[in-house]
Amino acid sequence: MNDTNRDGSSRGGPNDAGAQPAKRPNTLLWVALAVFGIVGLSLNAFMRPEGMAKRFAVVTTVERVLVEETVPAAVEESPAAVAADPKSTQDPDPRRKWVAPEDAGLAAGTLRRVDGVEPIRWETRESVKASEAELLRSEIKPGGPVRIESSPIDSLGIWVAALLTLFILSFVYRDNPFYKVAESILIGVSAAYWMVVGFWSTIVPQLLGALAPGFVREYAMPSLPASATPGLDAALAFVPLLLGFMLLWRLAPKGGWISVWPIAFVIGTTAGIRLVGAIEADLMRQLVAAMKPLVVFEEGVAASGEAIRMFDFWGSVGSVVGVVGDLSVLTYFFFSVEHKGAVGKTARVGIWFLMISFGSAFGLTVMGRITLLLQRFEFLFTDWLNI
Amino acid sequence: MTTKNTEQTPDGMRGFFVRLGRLDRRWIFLAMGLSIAVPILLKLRFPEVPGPMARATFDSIESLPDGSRVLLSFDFDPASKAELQPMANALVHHCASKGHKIVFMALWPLGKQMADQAIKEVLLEYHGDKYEYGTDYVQLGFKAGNEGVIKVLTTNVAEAYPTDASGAAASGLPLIADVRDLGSFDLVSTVSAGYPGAKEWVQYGRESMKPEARLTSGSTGVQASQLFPYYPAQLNGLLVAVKGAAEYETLVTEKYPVDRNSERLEQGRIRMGPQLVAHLLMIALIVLGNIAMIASRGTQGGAR
Amino acid sequence: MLRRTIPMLILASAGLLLIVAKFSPFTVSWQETVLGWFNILAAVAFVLGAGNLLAVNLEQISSRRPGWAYAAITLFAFAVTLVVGMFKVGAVPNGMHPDIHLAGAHDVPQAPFGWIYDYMLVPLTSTMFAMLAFYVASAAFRAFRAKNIEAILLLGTAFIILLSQTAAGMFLTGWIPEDSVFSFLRLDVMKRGITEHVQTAGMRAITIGIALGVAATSLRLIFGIDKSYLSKT
Amino acid sequence: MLRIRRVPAMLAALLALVATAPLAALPPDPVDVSAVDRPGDGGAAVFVRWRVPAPDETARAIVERSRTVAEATREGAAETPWILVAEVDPLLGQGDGYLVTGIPNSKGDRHASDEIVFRVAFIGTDGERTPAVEAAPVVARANAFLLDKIPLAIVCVVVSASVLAWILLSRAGWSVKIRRIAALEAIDEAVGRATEMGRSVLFVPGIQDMNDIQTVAGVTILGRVAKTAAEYDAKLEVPTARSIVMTAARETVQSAHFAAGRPETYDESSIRYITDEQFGYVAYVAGRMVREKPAACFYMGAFYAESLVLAENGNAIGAIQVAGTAEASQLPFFVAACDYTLIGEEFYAASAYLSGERDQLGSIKGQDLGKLFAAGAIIVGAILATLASLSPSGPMAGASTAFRAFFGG
Repeated sequence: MNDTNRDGSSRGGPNDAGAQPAKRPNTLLWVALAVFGIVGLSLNAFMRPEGMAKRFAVVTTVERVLVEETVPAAVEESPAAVAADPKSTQDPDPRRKWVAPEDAGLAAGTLRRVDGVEPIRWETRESVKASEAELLRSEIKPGGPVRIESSPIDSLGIWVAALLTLFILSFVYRDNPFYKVAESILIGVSAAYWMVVGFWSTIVPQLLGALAPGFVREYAMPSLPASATPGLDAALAFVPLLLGFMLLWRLAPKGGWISVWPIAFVIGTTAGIRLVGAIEADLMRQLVAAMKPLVVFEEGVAASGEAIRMFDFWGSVGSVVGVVGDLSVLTYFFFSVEHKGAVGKTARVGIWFLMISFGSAFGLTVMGRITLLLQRFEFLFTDWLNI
Repeated sequence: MTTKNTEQTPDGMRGFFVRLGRLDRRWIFLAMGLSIAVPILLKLRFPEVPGPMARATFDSIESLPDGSRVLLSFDFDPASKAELQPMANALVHHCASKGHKIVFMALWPLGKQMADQAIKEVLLEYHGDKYEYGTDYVQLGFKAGNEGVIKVLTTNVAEAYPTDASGAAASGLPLIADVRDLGSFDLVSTVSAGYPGAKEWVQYGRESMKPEARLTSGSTGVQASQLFPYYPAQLNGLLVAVKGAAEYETLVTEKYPVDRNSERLEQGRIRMGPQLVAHLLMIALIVLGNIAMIASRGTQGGAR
Repeated sequence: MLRRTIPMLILASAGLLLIVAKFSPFTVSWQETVLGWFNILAAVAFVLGAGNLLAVNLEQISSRRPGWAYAAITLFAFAVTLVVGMFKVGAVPNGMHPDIHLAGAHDVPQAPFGWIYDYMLVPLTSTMFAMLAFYVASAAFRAFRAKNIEAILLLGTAFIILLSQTAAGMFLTGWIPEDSVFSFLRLDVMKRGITEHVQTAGMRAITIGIALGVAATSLRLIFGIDKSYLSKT
Repeated sequence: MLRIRRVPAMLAALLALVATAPLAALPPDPVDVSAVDRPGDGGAAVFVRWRVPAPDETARAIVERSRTVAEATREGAAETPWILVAEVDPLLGQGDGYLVTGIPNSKGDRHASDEIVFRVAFIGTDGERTPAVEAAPVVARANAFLLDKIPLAIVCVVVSASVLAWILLSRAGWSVKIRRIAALEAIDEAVGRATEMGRSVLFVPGIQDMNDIQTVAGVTILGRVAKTAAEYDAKLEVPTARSIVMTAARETVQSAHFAAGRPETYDESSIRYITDEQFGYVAYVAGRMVREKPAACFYMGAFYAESLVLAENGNAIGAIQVAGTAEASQLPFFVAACDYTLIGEEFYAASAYLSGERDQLGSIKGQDLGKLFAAGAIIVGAILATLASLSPSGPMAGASTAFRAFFGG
C-alpha cells in the first residue's frame, strides 16, 4: 500500500556526500564558526549595559525552632522526663514540632522552646530574570528576611543551557563532537534523573513505606500516611520486591531464566487490563460515536414562532461521510480477503479516508513543532543573549 | 553542499527544478531556522478569530456558577511547555476570575513544576489576595501510576492523594477534606501532551463524573487528532495547539483583562506571528517538491 | 517445566484475574494494586538498567574503543546526578521537619539536583524535541509528492490544514460569507469539515481496529498461543 | 344511629375543610417514604422513593440524609444533623425513585456506608414546607457484581469467542488464508539487503514499558525479525528505553537464535538499556543511526513525538524503514517518512502473521469476525438513528436510544 513513498531521489543521503570531500573545508568551517562565535559573544557582552545571561535570585532566610506544647499540670506524665531526651520517643512526639520563631503559639504561651536544641536556619533562593528582579526590588522592604542579589550560579546555568542547546542544534548540520558531548551528557543525566524520581516517588513511599513505615517516617518522609492495614500492606509489598529481585537475577551469571516469571506477570496483567479497557473505552465508545443518523434535522423556529425541524443538509452530508468512512476503513483492515473486486474498491476508499486523516493530523501538528523551536530561539535570544 | 548527481540534468528552467528536487535537506533546515528566528526579532503579530472549540472550552468554564470546585491536571512536561503553558495560564486565570476553587494535580512527574509555575505566574500574581492555600486552591502534585491514578480517583481521592505536594495530610485541607471521588468536581480540565493525558481522562475518568460536570482538555496538535472522536460528547471543550491557546487567550483576556505584565497571558498570540512565516515556508516546500517531481518526471520517462 | 509452564500459568492467571476483577466492586481495586506493584517493579528494575548502562560504558572505556571519552562523560554525568539526587545533597530543609535531612526538597532549582534538571535536562530534552520543526519541513518537501491518488489526498489535506491554520487562510477565503451556499469553500469551514467528519471517521475506524487487535493479542498471550516471550533454552 | 355513624365522617370532612382553609397552601405529607440500596453497584448509591398524594399542590420535594459517623464528629455537626441532598421535582420519587449518589464510605469498611436515615419533605406552591417523613435506615453497600457492566461483559465474550472460535476452526482444518501485508513482506527483503551491504539492522521497540500492549506486540515482532537476522547472520542492534523491555528483548532474541539453530551467534550486549527519558533515548538512537548507518530500521511499539526524528534520520542515511504502531497520532509521520507502515490493527496482527502458525492465523480471522460484528453494529445503529431522526416520537426513537445505551452511549 505504501510503495508510494519510494521517491526517485538517490539513496545516498547528504551525510554520505559530506564525508567524501577532503577534511580541509570542514575544519575551515568550524574555525570560522568558532571565531565568529567568540567575537560576536564578547561584543554582545560588552555592548549591553546589564550584560548577557544575567540572572538574579530572591533570597529568603528561613528559621525554625523546636517547641513543645506547655502541658497543663493535670497530666500525670511530667514534661521534664520527656524534655530530657528529645529523641527518646520512637515516633516524633505529637506535642513537639518545629515552628517559626515568630509563631503565634510561642507569643501566646501555649508553646514553649525546648532548651538545649539549636534553631535551624537556611536560605531559599528563587532565580528570576533581570526584568523581574527590578519589579520585585521595589516591593521588598530592606532589612527583612527577603533580599535580591545577583546569582552567578544561575547565570552559569543559563550559559550551560545555551551551549547545550547549540550543541544539540548542531546535529542539523551533521553529526559532530559537540553533539556527541551533548548526547552523552543527556543519556547520563536522564538515566540517573529517572532513577532518583523513581526512588523518591515510588520506592520510598510505596515499597519501603509499606515494609518499614517507622524507619521511613523517622528518616525520610515524616508525613507518610499511616496505612489502615500495615500488616497486609507489608506482606503485599513483598510481591513486587520478589518480582524485582527475580528480574535483577538476570545480571547473575547463572539462573537468569527466572526473570521470565516477573515478565510473564507484567505481560499477563497488561493483557488483562488492556483487553477489557480497550473493548470498553475504544470499541464500545467509538461504535456509539459511529452510529450517526444519515438524515439530520435542525431545531429551528419557523416564521410563525413555534419550533419546527429543518433538514440540515451539511449535517447529513457530514454524517453520511462519517459512516461511509468508518465502514470503508474497517474494510481496509479486513485480513481474510485480498483487496480485489468489491472489497478492493471499498478498501481503496478506506485508504483515501486514512490518507486524508493523516494529512490533516500532519498539518495540525506542524504548529506545535514550530512552537517548540520558537521557544528554544526565544530562550537563546532573550535569556542568553539578552537581545 | 549539493549531492553529486550522475543522471544528466537538462538546463534552463526545468534543470533548475530537477536539481531543486535533489536539494540537500540542510538548506531546508536553514530555511526553517531563519523563518522562525527572524520573525521573533521583528516581533510580528496577527489578529486571532476564536473558533468553535475554543469557544466551547470558554463556555464550559464560564457557565459554571462562581466558586465551583474544579480539578486541573497538568499532564505535560517542559518539552511541550511552549505549546501548553499558554493554555494552562489562561485556564488558571479564567477559573480564578470566576472564583472557582482550584485543585492542581499532575500525572507527569514534571507536570508539578508546570503547575507551580502557573500558580506563581498567574494565580498569585493576579488573584493572590483572594486565593488562600488549603481553602481556595490546593496543589496535590505528581502521583506515579499513569491512568492507574485516575482509576483510584474514580473510587477514592484520599487514597490516591493521602497528602498534598508539600506533604501536608489531605484531611487537614478544607477544600479537599470532604472530596470523595471525581463526582465532587464541577469541572475537570487536563492540559495534556500525550500519555497519560486527555485520552486516559476520557477513558477512565469520564464515567464517574457527575453527568452535568464538564471535562475539557488542552492538547498538543499531535494528540488532538486522537481526541476529535471524543469531542463534543465526552470532551466538552478542546484546545488544539498554540492556535487554540491564542484563541482561548483572546476570549479570556477580553472578558477578564489584566493590568500588569500582560504578556504572561499573551504567550499564545506572541507565538502565532512566526507561525505564519513557517507555515508559508511549509506550503512553499510542498509546492516546490511537487514541481521538482513533475520536472524530473519529464527527463527520466516516468517516476520510478 | 519451570521455564515454560509456570510462566505461562502466571501469565494466564494474572490476565484472567484482572479481566474478572473489572466486574465486581470488591475486586476493582485489584487493578490499582497491580498497577502499583508494576510501578515498584519498574523502579526496582532501574537498578538493572543502570547496571547495564555502567557495564557497557565501563567496557567501552577500559577497551579504549573509539569514542570512549564520550562514554566517560556519560558515566560522570550519571554518577554526579545519581549521588546528588539520591542523597538529596544541598536540599532545602522541609519546613515542618527541618531536622530530617532526607525529608528536604531536592528538586528545587537551588539544590544541585534541581539545577541539573533546570539547566541541563530541560534544555537538552526540549531542544531534541524542537528538532522536529526541521524534520517536519524536510518530510514535507521530500515525502509529499503527488505520485498517485493517495499521495495527492495526503498532501492536499495537509495543504488545506496548513493554510487554514494561519492568518493566510482567513486572508484567502475569509471574504466568503459564513451563511452563503459557498461557505464550504472557506478554508476554516473546510478544515472543520475535514477534522470533524473525515478525520474522526478515519481515527474512529483505526481505534476500533486497534481495540480488536489489542483484544486478540491479549487473548493469544493469555491462552498461551503466542509464546515468543518464553525462552526456548 | 345513622347520625352517630355519620358524625365521624362529618367531623373528618369538617376537619379537612378546616385544615385546608387557613392552611390551604400546605400540601399533604409524603407517603410510603422508603430508601433502598441500589442493587448491583459499587456502593455509595441509594434509591429514595416516596408517593405524592396531591401532585398539583406540591411544588418541590426536599431530600435530606443523616450524618455518617465520620461527618458527625466534625465541629458544627451537632447543630445541623441533617444534610440537604437535593431539592427535586416531587414526581421523581415515584417508580424506581430518586437516585442519591456519593454517599461516603464508613471508616471501617471501604465497601459499605454507615447506617443512614433519609427523610423527605414537600414544599407547597407558596413555599410552605411540610414536616419531613423519615424512611427506615439503609446501608449503601457494594454488591458482588456491577450490573451496569453487563453490556461490557457481553461484548467481551463476543469478541473473545470470535477469536477463540476461529483458533479452534483453524485447528479443525479451515483455511486461514490472510491477505498480503506489504510491510511484513518487506522484513525479509530489508534484513537481506542489510546482510548484502554488510551493514547492521536497527530495531527500536518503542519508548514505553512492558505494561503497554504495543511494547509487548513490538517485542514479539522482534522475535521474528531476530530469527530472520540470525538466519542471514546479520548484526542486529536493539536499544531500549526501559530496563524491563531490555530483559524481555534479550529473552526473545536469545530464543530466536535457538529457533534459527544459531545459539552461538546471540550477542547479549547488542541489546542494551539507554535511558528512560524519551529524548535522551532518541538523541542516542539518532546519533547511532548517523554513525553506524544501519541498512534497515524497524520501529515497532509505542511512539510519541520522536517518531519523525527517527524516521527522518533513518531516511537521511538511506535505510529501508518499516514502522508499526497503534499510536494513531504518530501514524501520519510514519506513513509520510517510512517506506512501510503497519497501521493500528495491522501492527497487532503482524506477529501472528509472521509466525505462520495455524492458531495465530486463526486469531487474525477472529479479529475479522469481530470487525464484522462492529460493522454490523454501526450499520444497525446508523439505521435506527436515521429512523429515530425521521420520526423523533415514533417507536424507533426508543429502540435507537436503547441500542446506543447498550454500547454505553
